[in-house]
Amino acid sequence: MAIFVNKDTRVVVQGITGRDGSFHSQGMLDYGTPLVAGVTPGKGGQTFADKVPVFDTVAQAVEETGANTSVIFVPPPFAAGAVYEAADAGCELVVCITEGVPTLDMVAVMPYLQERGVRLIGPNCPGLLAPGIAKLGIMPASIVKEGKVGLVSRSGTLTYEVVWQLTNAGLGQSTCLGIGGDPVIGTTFMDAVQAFAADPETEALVLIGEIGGDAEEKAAEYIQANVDMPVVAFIAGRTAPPGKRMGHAGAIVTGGSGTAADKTKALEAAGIPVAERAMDIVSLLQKQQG
Amino acid sequence: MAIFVNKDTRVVVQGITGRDGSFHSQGMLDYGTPLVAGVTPGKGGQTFADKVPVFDTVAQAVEETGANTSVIFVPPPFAAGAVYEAADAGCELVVCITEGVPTLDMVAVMPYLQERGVRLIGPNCPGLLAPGIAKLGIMPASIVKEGKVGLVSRSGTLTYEVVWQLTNAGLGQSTCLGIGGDPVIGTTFMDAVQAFAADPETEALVLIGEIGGDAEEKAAEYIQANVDMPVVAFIAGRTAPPGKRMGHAGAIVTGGSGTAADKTKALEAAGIPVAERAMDIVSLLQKQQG
Amino acid sequence: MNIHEYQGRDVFRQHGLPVPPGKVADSADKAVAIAKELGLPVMVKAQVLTGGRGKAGGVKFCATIEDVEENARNIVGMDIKSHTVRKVLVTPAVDIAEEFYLGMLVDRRSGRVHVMASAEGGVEIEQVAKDNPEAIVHHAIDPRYGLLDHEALGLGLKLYPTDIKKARQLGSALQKIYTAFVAADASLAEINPWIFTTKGEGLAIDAKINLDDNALFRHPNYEELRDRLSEDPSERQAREADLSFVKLQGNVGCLVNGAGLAMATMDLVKYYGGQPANFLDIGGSSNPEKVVNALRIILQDDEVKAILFNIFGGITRCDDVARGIIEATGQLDIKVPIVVRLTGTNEEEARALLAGTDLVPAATMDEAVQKAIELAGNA
Amino acid sequence: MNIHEYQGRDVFRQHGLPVPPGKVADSADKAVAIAKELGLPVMVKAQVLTGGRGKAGGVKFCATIEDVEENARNIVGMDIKSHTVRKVLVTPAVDIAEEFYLGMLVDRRSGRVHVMASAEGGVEIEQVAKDNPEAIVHHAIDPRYGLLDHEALGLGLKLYPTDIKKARQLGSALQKIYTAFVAADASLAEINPWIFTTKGEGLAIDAKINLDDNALFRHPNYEELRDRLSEDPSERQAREADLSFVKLQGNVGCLVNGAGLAMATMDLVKYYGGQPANFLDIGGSSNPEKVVNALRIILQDDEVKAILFNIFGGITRCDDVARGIIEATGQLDIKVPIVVRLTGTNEEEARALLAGTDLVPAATMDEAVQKAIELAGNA
Repeated sequence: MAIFVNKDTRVVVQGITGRDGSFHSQGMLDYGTPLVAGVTPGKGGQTFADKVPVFDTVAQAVEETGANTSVIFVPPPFAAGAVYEAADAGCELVVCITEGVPTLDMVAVMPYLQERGVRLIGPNCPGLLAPGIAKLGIMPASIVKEGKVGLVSRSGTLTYEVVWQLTNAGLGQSTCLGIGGDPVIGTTFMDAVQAFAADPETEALVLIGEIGGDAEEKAAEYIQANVDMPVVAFIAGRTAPPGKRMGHAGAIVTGGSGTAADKTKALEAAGIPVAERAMDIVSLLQKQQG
Repeated sequence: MAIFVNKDTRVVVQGITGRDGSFHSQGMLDYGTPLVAGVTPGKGGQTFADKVPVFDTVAQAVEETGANTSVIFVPPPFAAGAVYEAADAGCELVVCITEGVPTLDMVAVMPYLQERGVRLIGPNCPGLLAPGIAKLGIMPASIVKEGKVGLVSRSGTLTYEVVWQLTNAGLGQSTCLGIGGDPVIGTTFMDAVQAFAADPETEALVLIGEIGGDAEEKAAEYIQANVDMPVVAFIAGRTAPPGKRMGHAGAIVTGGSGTAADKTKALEAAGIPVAERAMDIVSLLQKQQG
Repeated sequence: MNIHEYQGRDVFRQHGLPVPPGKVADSADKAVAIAKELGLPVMVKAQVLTGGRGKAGGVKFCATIEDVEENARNIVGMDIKSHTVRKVLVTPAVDIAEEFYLGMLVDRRSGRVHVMASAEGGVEIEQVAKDNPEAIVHHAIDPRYGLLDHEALGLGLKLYPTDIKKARQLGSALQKIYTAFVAADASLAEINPWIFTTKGEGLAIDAKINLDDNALFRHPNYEELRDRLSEDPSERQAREADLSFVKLQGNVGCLVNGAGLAMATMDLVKYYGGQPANFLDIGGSSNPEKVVNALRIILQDDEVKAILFNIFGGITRCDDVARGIIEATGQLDIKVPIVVRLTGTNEEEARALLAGTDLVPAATMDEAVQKAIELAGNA
Repeated sequence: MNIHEYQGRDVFRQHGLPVPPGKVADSADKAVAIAKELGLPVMVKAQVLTGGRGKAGGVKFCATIEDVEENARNIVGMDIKSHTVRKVLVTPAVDIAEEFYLGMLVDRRSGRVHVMASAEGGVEIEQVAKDNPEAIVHHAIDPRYGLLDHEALGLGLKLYPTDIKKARQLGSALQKIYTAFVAADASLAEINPWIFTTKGEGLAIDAKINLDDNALFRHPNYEELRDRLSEDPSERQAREADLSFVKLQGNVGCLVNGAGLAMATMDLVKYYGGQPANFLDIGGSSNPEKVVNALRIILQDDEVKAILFNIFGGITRCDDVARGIIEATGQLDIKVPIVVRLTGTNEEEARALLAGTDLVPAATMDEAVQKAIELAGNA
């Protein structure tokens, strides 16, 4: 039905009283997400949207509400700290929306998560939207539709663009996942592909990559060897000049590696058609699905 | 037959070319210990005692000789570094003889060992002597005798004194283990008791404790609940004044806790007779064994 | 953010790496004064935020004061890969016996700081990676333990198996680079070459450090390391306005919300035969001020003949965004046509708003791009 | 090694903890001068390496200069639990609204630095542990991550659940204590009390730090923190001779190889009705110089009426040890009887060597102890 979330998901939002946190928490509630708690140190005892209790710490929130999933909206200097806190409190899934987190903060937190078997999505990501189940993050709920296509992306609005096209073409989604545009992220392309491959309700896959790194190449190898369902890809940044950071901290071609051409080549070599234009994804997918 | 060592044990000595390292390596060889390699950075390529190859790193030693157990004789400032190196190279058992290792160095190395499932004995210990199998450390081989008594101790020469009395009384040992007198050590009293309890060849147990901490109390609880064989104990330091470090960094009564009286009380409450004099251990053991 | 060699040397020196003395000069006269102070021979090295200085003639050995004067005069003002050299570093020439490459970067795969080092120093590591990949020693540093002594020595011995003293120096240098890397919140740190003199003394001869932009808030002092003069003026303005902007050579100015969509938009311009003038992510808000700043920066480029807004409304309502664009464009005297594509929540209302303006509406990204290229071509 | 409050305050201050100003004086005149500089009121606090200063009258509030003079005169030279006060700390008296206990020590069980903190400050933590153990907040710090922000805040909130600002101050103080703890290689660090003034300002009012003797080699500067005057002179000499020595009140001087055996020997002296004069571990070697130093230190004590060597030969051969003892005792003019027990390798040869001397041989530990007690009683 979805990856990473299910009917037992109970969400706590860290930074629920902040500008972005409160806005998107409302959006999550509106979508019917089981948002059971919020955290803002010093605001413990308050109530968000007349129904969600706010706590000083995630540990308290987990203890009182049984939250098992955190969505983080705290500012960059405190984002990694929030991830430690969520993991330590026993959250199994942590979605860090915050953009601009220092890379070495993420390097440091990674083994802490691995030791505890905690999955992180992000940072610098739109989060996850499993149509009909839960919205964890900032993806617009209006563009999704329940269905069988799994989508994983390093982008935000480009993802929405593609999801919107899928929805308009009648291709619903099992889960739309934005893994984030930073160099060091919790859940990688590969992790997402593996999870989709293991999800009986996902019957086709859309990968939206971009320049920088080799996550797409690795996923392509894995798909060729292990994934049977139709897969279509798109790579943003074919015209990006080398050595320049294209918005995302991770979107940069360095030393001639991480180019869109390399990625396209690797994907096509693995039998995965790569759309030249975002709008071609739908038709390629329809063709793949026969 | 023994705890922590067996016929597959292959030993590398770190600091083999140093004064203590070379002296005791010779002792280990003389006892027939499978000492297959030595390490001293910068002396790779040399040979110790005409037969043991010396390497620059433990990784090289492990690769070339299949060593799986390290005995460390390097000076205190480098001792923790040697433990990291041995663990990283794949040694499963590391015996650190070095005395005077900063406590926080050991605090730091402990999780590294736990992550890798490596057993550390020591630091600041005489090591282990499994009569007839191997000598890992500095215990005098002349005082031991093969047999069924397991012995674990926080001391050095006091251990020898007791082993010597056991041997003279015809009570051979399965393994004599000195766990060291520092506050933070790898293998604790409890670990040793559990290992002896699981060893089919060990039929009686001698515990030699001393003031400081509560390792003896914890072992006593465990023994009462889980160990069937005869057990006799001795606690050194009944006359030690509070707040003074008695030689060993860990031998100190603080805030009224860690006294010999407390330990004796806990052991006796668990049904373990405590010898008033070291020389009474043998007779108590003989009485226990019936 | 990239910093100059002389600034990187300071960072390394602060963390205990052996760095020869040296000072920067922005004129031949000053270079001569420094050379006299340091004593001959010296190297005069262009301080420029790009590689290939040596090949371009930006690094010179000077045996005499006349050499210093001549070389400094030639190098200051020199153009290296479109970067103008404004300063030279004057530093004692040392007697090089051996050269090594010592570097670290954040590795995406392992999520760790990754050591790359090679006994083939003085060459670009990318070249070594291509020609002789097994000459590169790799190690991913566990952030919980740092670069441990035995790991550092192990790397040192791989680089220099025959001399424990030099192996130790190399290992220790790597540990210090790591300390500097973490302390500075770097994304890349390189010493190329690390050298041994004929007497066996190890020295960091070059220094390259890139800083993590996301971590600059922790290092307010680094702001003064920024070389504003070497930045493209429009990129500097964009940075100061908190916009992600990259200048390109083209005639279609692009304003997009979101980096991925911005790249996809550029790609689509190219796909339809046009040339994007820039990458620009205006972020999630419909804040007119941000739009004004973005437009102002783009319009400084005379090549820009049409402007393309590609906005996916998403959470933000499209009519709000449309109002922001209308307000922003109203504040400026814009002579080029503007195509606006708005999709998502309240898309219809947005299009109705645009109908009363000069802005050219478009329903899809493809349509918008094609219209913008066409309008730019007609200009 | 234990250091004084004023030294501990410096360590804490270096790591960013808020510590009120203050200086030490070894006379009433100097105390008055400091009080005038700081401004009244002040506290005059005995600097002494033991607890219970307050109860003993070693900590005084001084509203006037006369108070300062009188209290300083009384406290300098005062005896507190056998420690002579040589210095007083003069520090501004602050307006205390609330007191907390903040401490850390190396915990044997967890093998970690363990936080103990309590809202019942100003009281000895051992007392709180007895009377109201649930008033103590515990936390074992993972050395790989340090005291993380959320852990620190969580502890702060347990100490002060109703005020986030004070909870943050307490958490931040714990993080700084931990930084100081690790940097100083401490075995214990305490602030008791940490206070909040009536204005809500947090301050470290007391400072207690014990340093890990094993780590002093890393901190050569700490040697000057050592209060030689407060040490027992024989313990100081032993330390300088690299011997583990503790002075006791008894008449049987004990020289033993190994700490455990040395404790067991003391215990056995007591068991047989005697009184050990000391704990002394001469270590593993038969080095005559070490034995000479040990004997010299023990013989400074006029109470010592007999000397007992208890040596388990082990690896070292007993005949070598016997030669060392004979040589060492020959270098000194010793008027008390010496009993020597040597067991282990070459024990027979050793006994033969001793036969030609005044040294009294013994075959077992029990026999040796009994003989020594008897000889001491006869003296």
